[in-house]
Amino acid sequence: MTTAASFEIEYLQYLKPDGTLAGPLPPAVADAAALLPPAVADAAALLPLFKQMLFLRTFDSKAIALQRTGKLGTYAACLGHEATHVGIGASMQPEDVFAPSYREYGAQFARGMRPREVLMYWGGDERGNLLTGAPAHDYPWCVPISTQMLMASGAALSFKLRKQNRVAVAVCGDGGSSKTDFYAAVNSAGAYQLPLVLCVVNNGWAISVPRKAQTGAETLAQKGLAGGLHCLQVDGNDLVAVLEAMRRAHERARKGEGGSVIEFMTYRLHDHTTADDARRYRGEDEVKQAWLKEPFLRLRKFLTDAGLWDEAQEKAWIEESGKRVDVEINAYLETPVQPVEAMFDYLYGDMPADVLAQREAAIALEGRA
Amino acid sequence: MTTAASFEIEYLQYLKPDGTLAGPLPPAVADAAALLPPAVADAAALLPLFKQMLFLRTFDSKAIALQRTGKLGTYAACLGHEATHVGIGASMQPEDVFAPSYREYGAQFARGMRPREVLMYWGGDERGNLLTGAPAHDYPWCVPISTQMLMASGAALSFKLRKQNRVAVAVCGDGGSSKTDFYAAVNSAGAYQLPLVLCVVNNGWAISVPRKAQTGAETLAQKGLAGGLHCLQVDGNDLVAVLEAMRRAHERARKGEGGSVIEFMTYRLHDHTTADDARRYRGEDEVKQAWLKEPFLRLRKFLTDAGLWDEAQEKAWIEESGKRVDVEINAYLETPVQPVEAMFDYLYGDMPADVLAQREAAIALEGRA
Amino acid sequence: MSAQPITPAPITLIEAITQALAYELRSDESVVVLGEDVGVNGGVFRATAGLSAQFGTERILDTPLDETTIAGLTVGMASQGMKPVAEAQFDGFMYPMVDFIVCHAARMRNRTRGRLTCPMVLRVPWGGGIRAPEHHSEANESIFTNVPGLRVVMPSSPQRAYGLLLAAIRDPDPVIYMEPKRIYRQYKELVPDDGEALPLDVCYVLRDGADVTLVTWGAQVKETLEAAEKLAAEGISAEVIDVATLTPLDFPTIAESVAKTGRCVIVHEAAKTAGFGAEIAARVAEECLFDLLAPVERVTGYDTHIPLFRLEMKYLPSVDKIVAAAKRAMAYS
Amino acid sequence: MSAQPITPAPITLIEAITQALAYELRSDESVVVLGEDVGVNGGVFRATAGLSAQFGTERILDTPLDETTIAGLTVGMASQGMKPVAEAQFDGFMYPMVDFIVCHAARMRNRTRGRLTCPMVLRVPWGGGIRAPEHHSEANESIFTNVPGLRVVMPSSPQRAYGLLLAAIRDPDPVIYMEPKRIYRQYKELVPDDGEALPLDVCYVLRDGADVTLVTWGAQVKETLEAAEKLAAEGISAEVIDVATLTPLDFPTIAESVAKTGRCVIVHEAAKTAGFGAEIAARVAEECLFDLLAPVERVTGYDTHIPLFRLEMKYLPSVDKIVAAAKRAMAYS
Ligand SMILES: Cc1ncc(C[n+]2csc(CCOP(=O)(O)OP(=O)(O)O)c2C)c(N)n1
Ligand SMILES: Cc1ncc(C[n+]2csc(CCOP(=O)(O)OP(=O)(O)O)c2C)c(N)n1
Ligand SMILES: [Mg+2]
Ligand SMILES: [Mg+2]
Repeated sequence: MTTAASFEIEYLQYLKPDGTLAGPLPPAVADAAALLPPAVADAAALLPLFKQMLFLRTFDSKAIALQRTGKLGTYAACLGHEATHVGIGASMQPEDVFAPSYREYGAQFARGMRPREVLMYWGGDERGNLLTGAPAHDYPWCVPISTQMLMASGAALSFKLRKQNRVAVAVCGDGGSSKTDFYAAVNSAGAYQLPLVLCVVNNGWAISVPRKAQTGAETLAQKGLAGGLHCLQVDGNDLVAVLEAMRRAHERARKGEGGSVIEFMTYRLHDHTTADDARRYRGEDEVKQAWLKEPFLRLRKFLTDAGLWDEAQEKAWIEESGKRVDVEINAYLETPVQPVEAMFDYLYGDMPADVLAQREAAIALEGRA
Repeated sequence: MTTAASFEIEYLQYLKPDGTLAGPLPPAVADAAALLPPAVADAAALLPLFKQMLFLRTFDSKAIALQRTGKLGTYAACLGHEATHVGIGASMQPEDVFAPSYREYGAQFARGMRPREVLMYWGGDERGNLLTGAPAHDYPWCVPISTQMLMASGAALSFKLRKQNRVAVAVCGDGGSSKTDFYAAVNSAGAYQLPLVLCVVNNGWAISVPRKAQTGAETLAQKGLAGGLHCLQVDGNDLVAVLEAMRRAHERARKGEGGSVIEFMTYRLHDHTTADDARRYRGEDEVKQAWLKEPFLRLRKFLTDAGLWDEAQEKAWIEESGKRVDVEINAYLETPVQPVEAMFDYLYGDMPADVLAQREAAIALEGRA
Repeated sequence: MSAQPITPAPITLIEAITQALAYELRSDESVVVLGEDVGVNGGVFRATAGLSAQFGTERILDTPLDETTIAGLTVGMASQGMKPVAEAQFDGFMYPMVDFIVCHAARMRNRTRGRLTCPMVLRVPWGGGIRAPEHHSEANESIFTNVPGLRVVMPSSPQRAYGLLLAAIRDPDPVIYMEPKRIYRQYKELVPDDGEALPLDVCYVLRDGADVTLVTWGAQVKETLEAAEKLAAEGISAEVIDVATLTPLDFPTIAESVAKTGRCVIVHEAAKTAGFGAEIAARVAEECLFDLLAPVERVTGYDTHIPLFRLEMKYLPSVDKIVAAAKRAMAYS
Repeated sequence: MSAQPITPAPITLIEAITQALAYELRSDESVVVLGEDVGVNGGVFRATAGLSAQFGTERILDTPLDETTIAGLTVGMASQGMKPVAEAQFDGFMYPMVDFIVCHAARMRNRTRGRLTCPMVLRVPWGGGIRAPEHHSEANESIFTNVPGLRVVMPSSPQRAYGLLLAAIRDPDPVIYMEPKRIYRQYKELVPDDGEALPLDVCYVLRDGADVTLVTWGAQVKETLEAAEKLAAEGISAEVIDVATLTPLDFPTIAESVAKTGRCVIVHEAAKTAGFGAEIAARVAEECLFDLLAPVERVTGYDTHIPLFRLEMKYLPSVDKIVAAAKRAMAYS
């Protein structure tokens, strides 16, 4: 038999669910620092990211509560995805471009986005997409699944053509990796050798459809092979592995070695959104098992063992997070509705006569703001 | 390093360009029959297919001549693809469904299609899609690239759901393997484990765009990995390898082992279509080299060596082919244009009132047939 | 296959859809349902609730998350003798289906001179007004209304939802069946599960009137009927027509009404310019010109994208806007 | 970058397009051209002939064979500050682009309250009548005319092709630029390469007349002008309007003409029902009712798919059909 091609896909994990280090040395005798990958300078570097993860938990639960009391529209929780989201965001430079789907608040906050804008968006106000604190070139939320992946490929192409040393990072889910736009992103990134990182957050479910119903592929990472991209599978609940995977992908991208597909193995601990009821389609057992592997516990254990974190710190930070989120919630709730003309004002750079006439009619009808 | 997955893609070749057998024994001492794969009962079984290939050459050149004299519209030649097309067609059972793109006359003839219908289609007459001689469930030509791949996946899904022991076979080009519909076919075939054979005829060019500009993947076969399909690369100029590759894929499909992606390596020896001028974008040298590997010569050599073919037979068959093609050409040329109402009559099963009214108006204007 | 008992209690529009799906799944084994989350989850709106348990995963198929895939598989199955009923999860996710619908579904019969056909239904929750996220509130029927070979159908009551969906599934050609999600659960109606289809390709006159013809479809039927009530209170008699099948259009029913009233107000949710209301107004201008006492009026969404939900109700036609338009028309005589 | 000499010889419509592309590639380095076969091959119609040699493969990009890809890359680049001019190889291959155009190109500015924009052009050879294979002859402009945030532009002469394409590339928003391929090489005109854009969003009155207004766009401008000649010979004075920018529509120019003539004949190649002619007829019915002496007429493709080429000319509007419609309108007074 002659072989036309062969491939191997690596799996990355540093922190095991119990908070000990996976690695060639038995964890007890290992020098933690020695086992940490190049992406992590030292254990202390993980601390601010850990705090972001914790902040996210607070934000998430308060947003859900807000929705339940009718003060927010449908909301997509990020519970369980914190290590992946925060790690992706932390790996990026401001000049890079981020293309999210709809639940990567962890990455968006790392980019500087203000939590109130998350609430505005889910609260039915376009101004949530202004991203006042984040890089102005970042993409808005993207509802049509995985179109952001291909859009990011276009952004990466623009970087390459203009010889800018920038990387485009896009995120979709396991379901999103079935979408033709995802494949188009893989294909174009390979064809043009683009500085693109395609992050597939495999949380086991696309609303009610389990990962195994999406594709016959053993891994989602291997979809990158279809375009000759670098492929990697990662424990997405392991912040260290996430950071290292992203570091490698960024390095490749910046060196002109092309794009990557990274599959982050994690789990959606909440319903798909507040409009969903996951009990209809998945068992409690599965969710219980997943809670044992969630990203927060292991990192807390690791940092505590390293003497970098303790209960008092945690209590204080949770309190502080709660206050910060409340400020954001209030800012959101106090933002007045846009005037009716806002629906016309950003449609065109040059407003056509008909649109202008309709704008005037709408103002006449609804009253001037 | 932990490995998440690994893959190997096989390359199939039996007949080398010089007409000798590739294989573990030196061709001189090899027993040809022993080296032939299960798909080929004996060398004599190749003879009718060889004759079909030769017939195709005649048809092709006469169709081009017809176009040059204004008696046919744009025509897409199949020159150089004969082994792949004939082999694909020969591998199928009547109850299977074939989904072509636009130049697989070799496969269509094997399915029973009449050459006059090829001419009707390129001659601007929908009746070329009646496929009077071929299985009535086969698909018509498909111009929107690779949509036939996904449609065939739907056909295969219908076979599976109805527990019919049938296979769907679809063909696209190297360019077509970039199309999102192709990836959707791969994805769905894997997700549902469908009896589907996706044939990628890699002839080096998609009009003016070379294979290497389509994708960063080393092989087109490996695109199947994205959906967990079986992947194979084949010398598409080697009829024996084509037959064997198809046999394996059919077997898998019928056994319920799912779909395959087969990449057939061949070369487009003619312009893309009669509307194209390949000299604009590819060098003569490349074409010359390709002529050395074309599918006809090696098979003729093999059959001649096996005592199954000689010059006299060839002369007679070419003459016979020419006559048969001329009969078809005349039948095409003598077919009267459809009456104007034909543009309405097949639009709906139940003709809506407005369409009926327009039909009557058109007849009134253009005269009744 | 045993006959279902007549539904005893009134049901909502979406329940009527489930009922029609179940009826047709029982009576025609070539019918399959496919889409994202239509299986065990029963659809994000519960339109397919219970069907997976009743008919199994080989009749009710969850698909991979790709609308191109759904459209392509649907056309592939339909052209091989099945009757797939596909779902697009929301209006805003139909666009990747356009290629297959326009290039294959709408043309298979014509292309093959009748050899292959494409009897399929694409169901899609349609339109705004439910405080949903972006892309979940679009009135995009006009994408399909200039495409020959299709039917574009929109029910506006539980009974019509049931009868028209049965007709759509039984129709030998592709039907885009748009479900006004805003009125999915707005009210209940007795809908006997008798398998009786309602005719496609006809407009339904929902209220007789003498002064002005109000033409609409989908969710706006509700506001239009309310507007007619209000107008009646002011002594203006409005005829209300539910177009129901947009294409092929039953214009004679509209023409007859306009001939009687002399005034035509068209109400729809989509943006005004080149919305389907334009076709109706055009037909009026062509065929009813000398019946018209007043200029045609269109009460529509504005020529911009429907805003996120804080502003969306200001985008949509309302009872007041319809009443005002009818009164403008009444000013002529 | 040296200034080009004024083109001395008359050029065809397609040469005018090449000239406009070259001009803008020279004067704005954020402009890139992308599509299938646009590179060394110069496009299947030669619209990009010579550009690859002149501007290199980083400005003139051959893409993988996927229209979704082309649309997605285009939106991605445009939203990051470039000005991509994409090509769909034929009208019939645009459908996979609809999703990106509708969901992203048309909305990027609105969605982000002006933070990100999408200045892009999608060029596409449009329409029938060149004896081409299936899917190469479609008049599908109405797919985009109900989509706010877009401009749909169609030139009908070499000069307008040049001026409108420059305007389209410079426009801060997405433009669908449809090129009537049937008249790509029909006649030549002097088109100075002076970089002067023509205004978008306006209709062009090509011929003054008093009796009947003929409104059209794209390839049918030719037949319509010929019909006007024929009508003149019979003493009927026809005004001819080339809509040029379909959306946003410059209706006042049409209204002014109809006010003068009292008769309106709309000519287009697309199927009649819900073709863009409907919008023009609707506006006439709304705004010019009391100016009308005769019912509006639409001379259009039939409500079926354009046939393969043996029959296609019987599908398309013709001089005779236009003349007949104008005369029907003249029968009223
Ligand atoms: C094109 C499109 N189709 C359908 C939907 C509806 N929808 C929203 S989220 C979702 C599931 C996404 O699953 P996955 O990609 O795994 O991401 P996750 O929600 O798990 O993060 C679906 C079907 C959509 N937003 N866009
Ligand atoms: C969707 C679509 N886009 C573009 C075209 C125009 N087109 C026709 S054939 C072709 C190239 C196809 O190349 P390939 O898939 O390699 O097949 P080959 O012609 O080499 O057999 C293109 C771009 C088309 N038919 N359909
Ligand atoms: Mg998921
Ligand atoms: Mg090819």
